[in-house]
Amino acid sequence: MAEPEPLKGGRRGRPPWPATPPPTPDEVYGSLAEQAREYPKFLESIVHPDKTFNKPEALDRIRVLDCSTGMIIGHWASSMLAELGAEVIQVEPPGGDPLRQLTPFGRKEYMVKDKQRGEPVGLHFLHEMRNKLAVTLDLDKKEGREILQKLATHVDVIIENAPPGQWDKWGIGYRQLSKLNPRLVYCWVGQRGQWGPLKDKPGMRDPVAQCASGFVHATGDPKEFGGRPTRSGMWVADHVGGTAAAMGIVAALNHRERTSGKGQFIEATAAEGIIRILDYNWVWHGMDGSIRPRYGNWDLAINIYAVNPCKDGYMMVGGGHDRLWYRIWKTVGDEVPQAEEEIIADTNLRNISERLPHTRQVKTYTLLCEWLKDNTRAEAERKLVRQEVASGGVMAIHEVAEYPHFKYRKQVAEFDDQLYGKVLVGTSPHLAEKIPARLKWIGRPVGYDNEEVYRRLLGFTRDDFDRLAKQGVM
Amino acid sequence: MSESYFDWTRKLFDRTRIFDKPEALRGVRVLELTTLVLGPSTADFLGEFGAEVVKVELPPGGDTMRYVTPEATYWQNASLGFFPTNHSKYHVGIDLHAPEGKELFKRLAAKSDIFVENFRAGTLDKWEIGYRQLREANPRLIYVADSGFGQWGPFSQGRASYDAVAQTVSGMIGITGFPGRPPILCGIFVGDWFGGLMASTAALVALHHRHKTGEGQFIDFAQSEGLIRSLDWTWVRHGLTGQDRGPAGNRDEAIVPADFLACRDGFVALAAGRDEEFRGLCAAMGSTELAKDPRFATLEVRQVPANAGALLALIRKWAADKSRAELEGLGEKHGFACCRVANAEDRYRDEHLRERGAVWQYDDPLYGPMVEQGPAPKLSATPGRMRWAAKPVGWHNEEVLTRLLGLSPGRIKQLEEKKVVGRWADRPGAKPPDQWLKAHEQK
Amino acid sequence: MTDQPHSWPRYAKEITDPALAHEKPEALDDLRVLDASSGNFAALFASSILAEFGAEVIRLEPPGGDVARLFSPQGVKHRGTGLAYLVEARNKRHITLNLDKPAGRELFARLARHVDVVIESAKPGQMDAWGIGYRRLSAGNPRLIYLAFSTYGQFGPKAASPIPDYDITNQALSGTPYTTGEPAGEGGPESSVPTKQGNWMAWYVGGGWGAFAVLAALIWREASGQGQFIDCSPAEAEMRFTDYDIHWYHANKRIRERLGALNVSVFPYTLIKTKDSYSFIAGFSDINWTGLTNIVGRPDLKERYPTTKARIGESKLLHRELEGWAAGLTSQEVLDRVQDYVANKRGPGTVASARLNRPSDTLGETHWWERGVFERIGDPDYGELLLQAPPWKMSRTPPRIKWACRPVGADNEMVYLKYLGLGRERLQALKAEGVI
Amino acid sequence: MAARGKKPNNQNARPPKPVANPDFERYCRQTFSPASTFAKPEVLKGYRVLSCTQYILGPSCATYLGELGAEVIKMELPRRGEPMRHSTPGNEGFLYPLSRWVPQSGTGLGFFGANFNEYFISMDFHRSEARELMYRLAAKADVMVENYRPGTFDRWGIGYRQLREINPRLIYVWLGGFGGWGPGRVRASYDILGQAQGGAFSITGQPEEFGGSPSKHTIWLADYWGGMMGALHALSALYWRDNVSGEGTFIEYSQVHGVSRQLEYALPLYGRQGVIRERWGNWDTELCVHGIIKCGKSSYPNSDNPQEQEEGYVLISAYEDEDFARLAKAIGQEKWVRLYKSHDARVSPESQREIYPALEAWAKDKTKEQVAQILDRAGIITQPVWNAKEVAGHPHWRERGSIRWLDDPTYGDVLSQGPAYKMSDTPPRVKWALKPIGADNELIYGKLCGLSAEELKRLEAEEII
Amino acid sequence: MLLKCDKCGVKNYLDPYPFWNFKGKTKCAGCDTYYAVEIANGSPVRPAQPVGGTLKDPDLRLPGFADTPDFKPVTGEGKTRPAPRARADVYGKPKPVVRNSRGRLVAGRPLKPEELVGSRARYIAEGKEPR
Repeated sequence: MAEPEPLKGGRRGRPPWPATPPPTPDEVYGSLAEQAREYPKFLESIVHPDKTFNKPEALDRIRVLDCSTGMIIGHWASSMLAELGAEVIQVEPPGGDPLRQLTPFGRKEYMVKDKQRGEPVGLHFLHEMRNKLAVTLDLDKKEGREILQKLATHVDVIIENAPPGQWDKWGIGYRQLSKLNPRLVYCWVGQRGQWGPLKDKPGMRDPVAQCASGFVHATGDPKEFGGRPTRSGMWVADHVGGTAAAMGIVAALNHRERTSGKGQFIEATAAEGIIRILDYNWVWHGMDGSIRPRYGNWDLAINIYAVNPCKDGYMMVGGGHDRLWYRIWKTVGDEVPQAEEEIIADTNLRNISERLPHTRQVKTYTLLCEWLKDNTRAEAERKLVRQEVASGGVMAIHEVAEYPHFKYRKQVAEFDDQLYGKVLVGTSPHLAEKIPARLKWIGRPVGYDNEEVYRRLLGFTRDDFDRLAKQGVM
Repeated sequence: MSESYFDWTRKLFDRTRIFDKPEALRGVRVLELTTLVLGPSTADFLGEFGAEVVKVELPPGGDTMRYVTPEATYWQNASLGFFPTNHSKYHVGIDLHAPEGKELFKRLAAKSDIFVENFRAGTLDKWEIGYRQLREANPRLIYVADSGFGQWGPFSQGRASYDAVAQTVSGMIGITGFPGRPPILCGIFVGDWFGGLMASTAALVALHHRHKTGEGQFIDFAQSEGLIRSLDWTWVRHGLTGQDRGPAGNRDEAIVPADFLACRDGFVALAAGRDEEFRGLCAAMGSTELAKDPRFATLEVRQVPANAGALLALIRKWAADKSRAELEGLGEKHGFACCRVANAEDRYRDEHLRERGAVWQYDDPLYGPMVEQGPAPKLSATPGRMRWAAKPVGWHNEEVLTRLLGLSPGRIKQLEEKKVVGRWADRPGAKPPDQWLKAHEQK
Repeated sequence: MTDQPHSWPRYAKEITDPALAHEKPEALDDLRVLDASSGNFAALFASSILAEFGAEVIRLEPPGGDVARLFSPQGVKHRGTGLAYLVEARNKRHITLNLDKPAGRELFARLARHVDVVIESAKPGQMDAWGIGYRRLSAGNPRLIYLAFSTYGQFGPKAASPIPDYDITNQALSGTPYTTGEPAGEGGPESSVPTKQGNWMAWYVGGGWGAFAVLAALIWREASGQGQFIDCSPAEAEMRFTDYDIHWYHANKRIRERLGALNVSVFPYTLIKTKDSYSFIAGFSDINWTGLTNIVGRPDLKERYPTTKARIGESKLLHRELEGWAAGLTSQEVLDRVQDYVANKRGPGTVASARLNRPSDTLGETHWWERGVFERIGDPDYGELLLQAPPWKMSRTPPRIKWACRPVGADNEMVYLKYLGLGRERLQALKAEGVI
Repeated sequence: MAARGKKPNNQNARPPKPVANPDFERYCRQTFSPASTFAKPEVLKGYRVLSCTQYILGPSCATYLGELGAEVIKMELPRRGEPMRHSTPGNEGFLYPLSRWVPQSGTGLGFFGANFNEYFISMDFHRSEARELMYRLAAKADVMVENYRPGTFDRWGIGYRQLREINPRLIYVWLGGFGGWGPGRVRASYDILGQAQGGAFSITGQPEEFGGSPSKHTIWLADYWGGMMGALHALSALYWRDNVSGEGTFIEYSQVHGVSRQLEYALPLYGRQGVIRERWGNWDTELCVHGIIKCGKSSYPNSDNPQEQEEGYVLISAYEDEDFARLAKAIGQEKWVRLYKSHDARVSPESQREIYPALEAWAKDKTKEQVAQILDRAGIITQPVWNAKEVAGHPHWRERGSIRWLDDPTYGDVLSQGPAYKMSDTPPRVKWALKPIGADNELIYGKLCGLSAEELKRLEAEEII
Repeated sequence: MLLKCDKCGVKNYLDPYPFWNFKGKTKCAGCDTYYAVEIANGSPVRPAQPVGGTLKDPDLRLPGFADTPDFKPVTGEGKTRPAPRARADVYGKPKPVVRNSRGRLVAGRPLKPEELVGSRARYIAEGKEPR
């Protein structure tokens, strides 16, 4: 397998992506015996993304009105639904969602423009605008809210993130809209919740939730290594909470169709998403008052299972159970026999759970690094994979973008958009035989679909559009 | 796919296998309280595709249509006009003026999915069996109110309507027939029939919505509005150019050539709108120059009135000495449309229509062999069908009242004595054939 | 009466007013329809009905547009499109695709996997021969409902007849024109002939039946999960409406003939000449005949012709009597007298009357405008158009017009991208190849 | 900290008394009250999920469905069970069942959280007799979740190709590292490998210039969140099956693919500009001020817990012009308003390198609570970085049932997280935490496969179950 | 890096994150000998040299762990760096937890029947079913 080419021409300047073409099926399977080729070929025949558009969509009949603004959690939830086939109408205030203006370090040159209007939009927002229709509506105005009420009868799902109780006060909360449309699934999203003591604490963007859920405290190098609490580089709590919201929405739709015929009220928060998946934090604390410490790139509960430095970067090696443990040391022993001998001879490391205390992990990884320091990521991986050990280097973004496996699977792919031209994106991981997710378009400029949506759903005439534009409602 | 297409379709739609297949609307119950054609046909179309239709009539006379029959001739004591709109229904006679009758009726409505009525607007509301009341009894009910002018609006109150009223007010008569001649009525009750179709379509839409939400609804359908909808480009042209549309005889103003032609043994209709079809027609006429004539070369120039007139005159002349069959054959050969103007006999004897079930023959237990127009669209998996012919007033009283409402024979008898439930009057149109009556008197 | 708070008309208006339609949900918004018909207003009306109720109808035309866009009186065009098409393109998306090319057929098959209903009007067997008929499409999408229009249908001895489907031929076959028009001898040889309806009645009836059948199939699919093939002949569709023609021939071997403005079963149910125009008048049942003779002031007629049979036998004579009465009255006066009698219950019987309307007269009546029967649409592509609105008033899921028409191929980008994932470059290539 | 020492048990508390026309918060409390969860129906009641999973990715996917009421049957290899049972932080915490399994087997805390509400049976998939049992179970199941290496189950005759023949309505969810096809398909994967190769590592952690290294997300993010993605897709497939098609499907979820989907602007930026997104520590690349700073003082200097002795950290968010001006004023840096006139001026790397150290210098003599208090008063968004104890004890999370005491029938009184989202009518719920290996063999095999006690005994003796 | 003390034979583990690139002092946990070390990319730039020093030296970094040639751990205050700890008393061994932090029964270690007073589990453990 070809190694990713080191990037040429410095850090700027348009790289010709892909630097190397994706491998052909022949290169991937050509050297395999017929038998070994058969199962992956079968999988490819049923889930390959090239066949996606011959297949139906799971949520094809669902219409979603995403009224969340300024917060990725709502956009993420509706992205998930849009990828799975729902018709998502993204409602933005006139002038557009403030997230449209976000661009790394404020660099306007990183924004992209659509071909029709030349309106710049930040890549972060664009990445989560996929498959959505863009309409504008000013909910601060009474007329806007009246229009929203009318839209509510036409949709299956509404997502909003206004301050707690705001919509209720406006007369467009779940209590009121569910009277107009009892089938409505109404989902509120936010960082910390719309009820409870913290409900009125401001702060709508991650990492608020990362800090409030215990995630930041437990991430990063321990103080003993010279580290400090660390946030995720991504707005990860929004991603987790948004996925949870999407799950709740689809569950509510299932309930509606199968049982009740009625929608319901859902609340999903970024912090609670993280709290839910913070594995054993809470049970551990409940047992004896333990507070989970940071443990850097090592794992408190599994050894070997860590990322450590190596010759050209950082290398993940993992082997949770005995079989892999000994295979790893055998690999190490081929080049650094004393490290293997040291491990094999130490009776304290015979049993899985006895390898877990911190002192043993120090010993393990110090010895492992005696080997890693002379191996690059690729060399180490090649040697370990030969032993079926899960391992791999930490990849930088260009390596992710150029990794042959990802290119072959179209996990990273360039999408040729009608409006925005070619954009490199992370595609949806929802592959399936019959109802795969898909990317239909990358995004739309502000209010691009006003005409389409309002005319189709509410029968607006040109007079209506003129009037509402004049009033600044859209 | 070695099987030829027409072998495959013949098997797929095989008329002899229709009753082996399920019905699309099985399980849907339609309650109707209607007379004449508009309302009964609404329910009839649903019944054709499998719904169970319960027709409530006021005993002993029943539906007015029981007395509309050509030249006032009855056949086995039945009106021929009553058959086409009343297939496979259950006929129940209930006097709705009696409080107990209303009660029975409401109980039937509570068990129904669709209710059809065509009284004048507000009548049933006044009788307290209208939408406002039935909705209470059955929130899932789909209520279809057929009428001439709708349930509201200036003409809706107190104005009676028939099919021909709709033809008259909609403008349809105004665009039919020959300029300068007295207006004519359409030979069939087209406003009623088309209205029945539109109303039953809306009922199906509402049924689909109910499947999703569980909610019934109210449908206000006015037959004249149905005809207005069908007048193709009449209105849009008026809106754009202010031109009024008048009668244009038999020629089509938008498709040229398209006209009725008198030929040796009757009339045919001929059309060749697309240019390749027109070239086919020219070939059939043996005139290649015609196809090249700049006045006729494209549809757009043929549409110019002067060109159209000249062209149709040539075609009429050409067709006059040919037979209908000859012209139909030329159409098939050269790829333009040509069909005879058919009368009842033509259709009755047509093999093609028989095989398709468009002319439908069956054996009714009461009236013997029947031949009628069959279901219009042919569905491969759930074909429509005629199961039995219309029956005398109150024919299914016991069956319906017992099966649906659980009334005992004694209770039915009691109601009959109170004249709440009733059967046919002793007059043609309402009563069973004499033969049947005789057989049952002997018993 | 209309405005009393609890009056029926007021209530009925409140729940069904089409002015509020856009605030209510659509019944068929979960339905997707591919209308691939060509030059056929039966198919177009069928998909219009579905579109009015909220289905997403994708209208497929050959590159350059469908011939239906050319069917227009005297060749009049409005922004490049014929008038008739402007009426039946409502709420539809418009894409182009060349089915003459294999690549086009391939795309068609792929599109058909994403829709619930396919509508076509090709000559029977044509789509099948192209590999995009029901046989092939249903294999990939067993839930597909496939509706095909053609004059002689998809099976039967004449089904293979390669004639195109037209309204006029469908009308002729249905039997309606044979019974419509002046009897031979009453007018000149030009006009006393079988007469067709001025509008495309057979196409409209055929389209209505097609939509009805699709909905029935949809309801069946909800139960079974299976789609089906629907064969709809507009000729047979209108034939279903020909009253008792067949029954009469079956019972008495009588062929129903033309009677002008009279009816063969009842009298009076007729048009009469008035001072200014014509009026329709009906009062044919015995009790209504009593009412009519009261209005006309001729109780003697009731005495002389007490039964339907007697009235039909002398219908020409009675027709003249009625015209004699009406000769001094305008049509409006006829109507007023009838309404005065009926509404104020001045005697037994219900009589119906109506003034004969030219289309412009119909447009002049406020009743239709109040009920939203006509709509002036501000269409984004075609400007202001006067259109007939959907004819139904419904309390929960009313139909509606969202837009009138779209130019040829206007939705190519959106539809192909959304359903087939074809990006800009691929579309351009297909366009260059003449596929779309 | 208001919550210290007070630990209400909300799962058993009574729901708030409904009042007419409640204000919005009261309405929400009534609607979402964790105490009334069990009085409401479950969405997936009547659905059956088979879970042949290990580690976290697969098990969590199944458990999310279990939270919604599906009957999840988890199958493990007899005796040892799945590896996560042996995984626990520092080898310190194990759960031993208060039941007849005393005292043989303990379960590591790592197993907790990914196996709620499940039924545990054991089965040795390799054996042909087990295959027959699997077929019988699959015939009655709606969803199968599996995360063995691609093709393993196929080889054993219990993969999608075999099970779809038995049950065409089955939704078969395979989750794993790199997917079952493509050049990298043979690679096994774990959570942190997913994070490393998907790109999440390289953009998380302190930047090189501050001596930091790429960092992992402390949770098994790619696993727990990946499971959520799998469950979302499975739910959508159920929706499609039950309302549209009647057909099952095969779902493939690659956790590396999932992580690369999360990279925000990183990929488009690389594709357009060739710019490689890198780590930016506790600050934000797109907003400023919007970062976490160190406060000089610990909030609990007298605690004996080293986690509490550490200095505090706090998030300060003031990226809007007005907020930024107030912040500048609050910390006595009024000149900032002049220096950084626009957001663009603030968010540049150079400005960030000046602003945040200045903030930290200002906070040097304060605890995180003091910083938060001062800035809250100035109307600036703050959020102290809370440790597990602060979060677990906070009344907000307790009242909302996000963290609650769970009276587990097998393991006693344990503190547990609640479901990730709240639903008014059909709330997801945690019924029990976990059970020992094979705890439900009798129940499930008896109910679904009709095995008699004797057959069970025999199969157990032969170590098939 | 593994630093084996020439004087006492104790193996000092200079774990990768703190020591990957490091120039300063460390100290043998066995005999308290101070070493000057310089490590670049995990490899010693030059062999470790014994030097003088005190615990207060600013450039002193203690090893993460140390053990004797026969694998006895050598740790403790001033010997090795403390572990990241979840609570004050951490041993790396299963903890005997019977009551949780709010005093209710939870099973953190194998329980003896007498510890299950009044519980359903106790009856089960004794082979009796409670009535």
